[in-house]
Amino acid sequence: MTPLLNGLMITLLFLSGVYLVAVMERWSLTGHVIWGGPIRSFLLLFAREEIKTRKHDKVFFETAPILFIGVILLTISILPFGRDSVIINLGTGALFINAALVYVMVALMMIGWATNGVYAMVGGWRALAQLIAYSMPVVMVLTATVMRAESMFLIDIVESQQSLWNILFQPVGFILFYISALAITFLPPFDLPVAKGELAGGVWADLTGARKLLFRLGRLTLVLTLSVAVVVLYLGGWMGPWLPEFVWTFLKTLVVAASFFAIGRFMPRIRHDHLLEFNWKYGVPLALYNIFQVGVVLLL
Amino acid sequence: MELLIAALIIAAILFGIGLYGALSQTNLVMIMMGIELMLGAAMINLVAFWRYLHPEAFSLQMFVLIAMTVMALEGAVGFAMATHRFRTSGTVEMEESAELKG
Amino acid sequence: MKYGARKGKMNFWRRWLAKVTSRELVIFPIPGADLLRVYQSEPMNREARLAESPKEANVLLVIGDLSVEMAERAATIYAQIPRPRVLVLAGPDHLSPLPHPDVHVPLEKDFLETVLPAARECLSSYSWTEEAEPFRPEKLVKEIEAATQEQGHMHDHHGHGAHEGHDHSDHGAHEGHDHSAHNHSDHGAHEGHDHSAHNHSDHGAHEGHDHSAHKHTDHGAHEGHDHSAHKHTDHGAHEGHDHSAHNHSDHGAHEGHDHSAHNHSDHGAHEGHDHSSHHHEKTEEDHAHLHGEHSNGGHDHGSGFMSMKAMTKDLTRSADGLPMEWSDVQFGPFHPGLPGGLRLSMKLDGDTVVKAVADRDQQGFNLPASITNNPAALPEYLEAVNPEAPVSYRLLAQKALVNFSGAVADSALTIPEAVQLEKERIISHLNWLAVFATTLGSDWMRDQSIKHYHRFQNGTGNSNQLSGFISRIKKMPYLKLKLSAGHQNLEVKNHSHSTHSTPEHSQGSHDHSAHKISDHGEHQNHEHSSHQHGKAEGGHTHSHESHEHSTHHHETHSGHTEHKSEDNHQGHENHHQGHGEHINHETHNHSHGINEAKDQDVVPGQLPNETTGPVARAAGIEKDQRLEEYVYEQNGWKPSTASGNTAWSRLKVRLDEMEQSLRFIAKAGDKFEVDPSQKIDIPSKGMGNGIAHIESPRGIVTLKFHIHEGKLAHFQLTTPSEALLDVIQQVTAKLELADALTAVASLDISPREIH
Amino acid sequence: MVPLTQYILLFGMLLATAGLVWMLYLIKQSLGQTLDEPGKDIPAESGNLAAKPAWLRYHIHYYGYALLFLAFDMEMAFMYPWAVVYKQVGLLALLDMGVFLMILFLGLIYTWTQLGLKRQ
Amino acid sequence: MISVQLILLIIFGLAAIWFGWRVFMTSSMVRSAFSLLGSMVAIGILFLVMEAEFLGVLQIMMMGTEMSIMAIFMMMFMMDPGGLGNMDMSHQKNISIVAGIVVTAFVAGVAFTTDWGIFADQVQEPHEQNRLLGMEILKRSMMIFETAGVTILTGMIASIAVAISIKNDAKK
Repeated sequence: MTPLLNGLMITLLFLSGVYLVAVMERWSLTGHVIWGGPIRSFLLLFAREEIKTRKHDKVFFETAPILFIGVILLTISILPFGRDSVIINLGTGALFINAALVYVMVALMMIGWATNGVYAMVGGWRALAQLIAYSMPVVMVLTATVMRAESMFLIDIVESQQSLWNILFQPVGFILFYISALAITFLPPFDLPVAKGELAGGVWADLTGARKLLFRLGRLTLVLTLSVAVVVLYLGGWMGPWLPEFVWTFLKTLVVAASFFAIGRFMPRIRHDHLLEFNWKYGVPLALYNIFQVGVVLLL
Repeated sequence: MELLIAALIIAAILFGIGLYGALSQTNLVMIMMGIELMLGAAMINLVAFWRYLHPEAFSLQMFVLIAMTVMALEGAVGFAMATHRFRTSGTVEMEESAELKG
Repeated sequence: MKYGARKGKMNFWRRWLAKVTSRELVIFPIPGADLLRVYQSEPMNREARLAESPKEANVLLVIGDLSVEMAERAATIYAQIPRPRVLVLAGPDHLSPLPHPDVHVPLEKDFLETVLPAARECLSSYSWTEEAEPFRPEKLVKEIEAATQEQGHMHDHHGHGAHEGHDHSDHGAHEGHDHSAHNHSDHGAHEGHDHSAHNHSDHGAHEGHDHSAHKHTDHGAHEGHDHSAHKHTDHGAHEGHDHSAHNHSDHGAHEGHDHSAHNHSDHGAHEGHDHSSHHHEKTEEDHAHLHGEHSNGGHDHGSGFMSMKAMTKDLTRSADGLPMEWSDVQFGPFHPGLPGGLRLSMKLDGDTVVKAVADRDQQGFNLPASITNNPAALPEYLEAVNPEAPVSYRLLAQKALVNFSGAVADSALTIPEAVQLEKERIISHLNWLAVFATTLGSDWMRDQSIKHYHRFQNGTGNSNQLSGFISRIKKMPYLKLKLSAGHQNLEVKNHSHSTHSTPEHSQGSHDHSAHKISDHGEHQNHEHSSHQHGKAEGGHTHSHESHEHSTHHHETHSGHTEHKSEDNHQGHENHHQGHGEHINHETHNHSHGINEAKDQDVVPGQLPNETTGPVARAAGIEKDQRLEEYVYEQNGWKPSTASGNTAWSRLKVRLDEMEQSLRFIAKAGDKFEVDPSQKIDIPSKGMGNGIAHIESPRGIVTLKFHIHEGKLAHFQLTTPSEALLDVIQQVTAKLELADALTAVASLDISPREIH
Repeated sequence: MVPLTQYILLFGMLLATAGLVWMLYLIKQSLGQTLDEPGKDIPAESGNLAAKPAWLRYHIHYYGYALLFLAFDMEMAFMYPWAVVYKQVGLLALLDMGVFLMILFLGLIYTWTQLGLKRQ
Repeated sequence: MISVQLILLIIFGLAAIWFGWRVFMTSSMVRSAFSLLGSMVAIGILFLVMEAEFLGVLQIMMMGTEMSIMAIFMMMFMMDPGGLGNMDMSHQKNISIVAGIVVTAFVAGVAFTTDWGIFADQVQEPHEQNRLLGMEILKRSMMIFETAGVTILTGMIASIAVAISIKNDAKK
């Protein structure tokens, strides 16, 4: 298969994936499945006026949306959709995922500060709390997958699950990573920075027009990215009988994304002090245990 | 060769800026920023030496890791001190704390 | 669409865009989604959805008539909505300062059906017009100008911190002046100079000036920010009013005291406020003394170097000992997570609530002349003004009229009425649950409760499905843990409550304040106390007419007691008017005054006596008007209570009550036919009192009136929501912001009930 | 693909994103300018006119976690290279990292006992 | 390849320097914290340019969180964190500038004058580097690594013991 066709295929799958995720998000918010909904709401945002709040921090106000969507695109560009269909196969892919996704929260903080509104600022600092909470467990469970693959190439990590998927090989790690993935995408129940009922939109409360549109798109892409990451790291990536590799990755990704939204719909929002507390009191020890368990099993 | 020189020059300038900051700022947190810049400059030097002089000596990379650790710890302890000072004397300005003692 | 369209002419691409996007209506309902739901008969259809912030909406939907302040806030919201936007008024055809509506419909059931197509039409055809004009109501412009010049003020003070000494001296010069409204501005200015880089104090400066500017022009001036001085007077006045209405005038005065004490203990950090209090009541030597200490303060950082210690030495210490500024944040009136129209002004220490006050609009409850002349129309009137609980209020009025006319022996509930009440209880609780679920962030819970709400509203409710839903909520993961916040800070409350009963407890409230303020908190306390007297005076002078109200009330009370002779009603009556007097403790078993006297330390101890309804029952107080009703007694009805006084217990009590009501209805059967308008003939001459209590979904509503020559002479309506406003401070203090909002939402306060 | 090319590619993607965003803004210009009105530029505070800027001293209540995180974070700097060679080295690696992590875990325990793991 | 590397080195070096300069030039605290973040990220990219991939990515990642935390501490401890009234909070400017320039000149001079010996133009692939670094950690500098662990522990204990107030503990 030629690389050109590859690229085309990846792009198409990627775009349709984003659209489907948008439909799912609308479902999780309103309970309706509206196929045309995302297009309309994006166009609506596009047709609105751009409002810049008074005394806003111009630099952050302009850079934050670009940073947000940019790092997410970087992340998805290093994730393998198939054995030979990865845009950039980075030697430290497993680490790079973290490094890029840290800046999602940084961008949220920047925009929350930039708009100079109280709700937005509280949301921004909540975003940092979320970052502090989830990043430690994420890093540790990723280490465990790297231990098994003996390499930070994401392709190698997928290959290492040839015999047994990581979800079965290290279930604790999977659970931790799954929860942290929800926290990274700040979907409900972890939507602290953009809480509707508490902060009336939080960091997004004062964004209109194109910038809001960028954040919405970036968020959807982020959900897709994290779903792919879960698939690659724990659900054996493209592995599966009969169907071509793309399709397997794609289907698994959609399932994971749907599960994200389902959980968000049925759970009350978590409190950020609880989030911190649970992650540090239970998440970190569990992640340590996970590493130990994987290490022992690997030595046997 | 000019690569190494370029890296070292950059590091030197950053170090100078960091030093300026550390000396000129009256505020504990800003002083820490200066220190972090200096540490960053040092790390550039280390990586440059590793890359252009001894690519086989990974103790240099190890050294960079240690430098990073120092940076993080400096951050932690520094912030802790700032918190303490702010709680006791209501300020993180170095000068005022001096005048407090006097 | 003059004020709603974007400027420019329609070209092809714009027309297409407008046509496509007009299919997506994002509605910002005012005062809130809960009131909107009352007028809907089915969930929001799939092409319209509710906005979370005005920046996201494109339709502003105003439901019913608004008070002046509310209308101004609505105008702010309208100004913040990005164009193209549509303004829809349901009910009034014009609301200043809002512009002329693009769509206007009468306020009736299902008005949304007609609104949506109209709004869509507006958007699709008028999104861009040439005659678009900026919307600039002068009220908004004025406030913004004031704010901007405040900013200027702040700037030049950052510039050079050296001249504080001077400012103090001329502050001293100012003190010769009289202590009138002018004094506010003076105190403000002084404050502004005192901590120059201190945003609060600059705020103070602005308000002082702003207040003195606006006070005489229009009385809507002091909304949008809370200037401590006004707040005290308002509070003093209002509390005085409130409690003299309970014919305990001196008791009301005490209320005034310790409320001002509260505000001060929280403001104690910013010395500026205390100075202002001195300007009000203290004599010259106090001024001199204060002036002295301040010029010292001016000296030691007169070094030209911007001293940060000078900023922080006056700030309050938080729980972890860091001196922090408190930011004033407003939640509501139009907040998606709160009942529509409820306005919380919070003092936040970071994201922890220091103080939360819900403001009541002061205009009071005045009946139109048509009603006072014709009391028989009272039921329909009350039914109309409380769209959320129409049945309770209609029944209330009818009972009171019956009680007055004495036509029927006793005004107990009949079974059909009780069934109606229980149905309304279910509906109201479901509507509350929808708001609460929005605050919690569980979309599934919200949608389900809305679905059931509409079903029961239309009489097609399925009790099995509802109880299934309820049990699923009770089993929801993490919910209990999330909602159980607020246990840790109960003991703080006990003082501040016990001040309600006896005067000397005001000391208690002081220590309670003292540990909040920093080291020099104690010597401020004296100033507080002397200060409060002044405030209390203010409260009295403010509440003159309320005094004669109360005298009125005395005679009505006596008249009533000889008029009616049933003991339990009598006891209940006492219990509800004069709380703190001790008769009711003996006569009335269910008065929680007993529980309170027995065990001070338990949770009920901190609820004020007036609290009724689910909130009281959630604190373990078995207080329910239905216990008095024969209908409930006969099928062995017991009020469902919970312990803990947390949001979780409130949720649990309401869920239990819904199931209880389902059972009650199932037992009684709902095959009854009651005509809502049973005519009660009012004798055109002779005087007498009517009184009735109804357990409405939110708690016990009490109606008392005095009819003289067929006219309504004195009319007093006591609603549960008014009592709940005092609970807010207690359930939110020291909580994290999200928990505080959840707690307030769990109280189910209806702003339509607050007069 | 040479590593350097990969990095250039990644950076190029960032630039491309910025370019696309800029083009989006450009297209949006075709829909007309923002009409400036009083109050429109003021952050939404549920109907109240938030005249003051929100940039006040803000009390962060989770700095205990933040401090712990700063120190704890460094652990993975050593962990990733270790994980790569783990199988190769075997038991020794397990013991080394075990000791290392135990040391760090002590720090976590200490913070826990000092009530650092709660809202301050 | 060399020339490309040189260009990138200079570009991002200048970026790092500019951000580093902004740190002390702005009066908005959060801005200066995030400028420092920019400078650190630029340094990380410099690492990448110098083909130390692991270190570069690590640097970018660590600094993201660390500088954000720095931002919140700025928010807590500075008056006027928004920098609306632009006050300047520095002293002994001239001395500091002189010191900075002198040191820079000295180090640069050293860089120019020293004979750096033979110049290596090839390094291993990133994944190979990771492996070698791991070996280094586990073999030669194992003690260093453990010592780092102890140091981190000390740092944790010190910072927590200093920062968490005793009064607070007593009350709770």
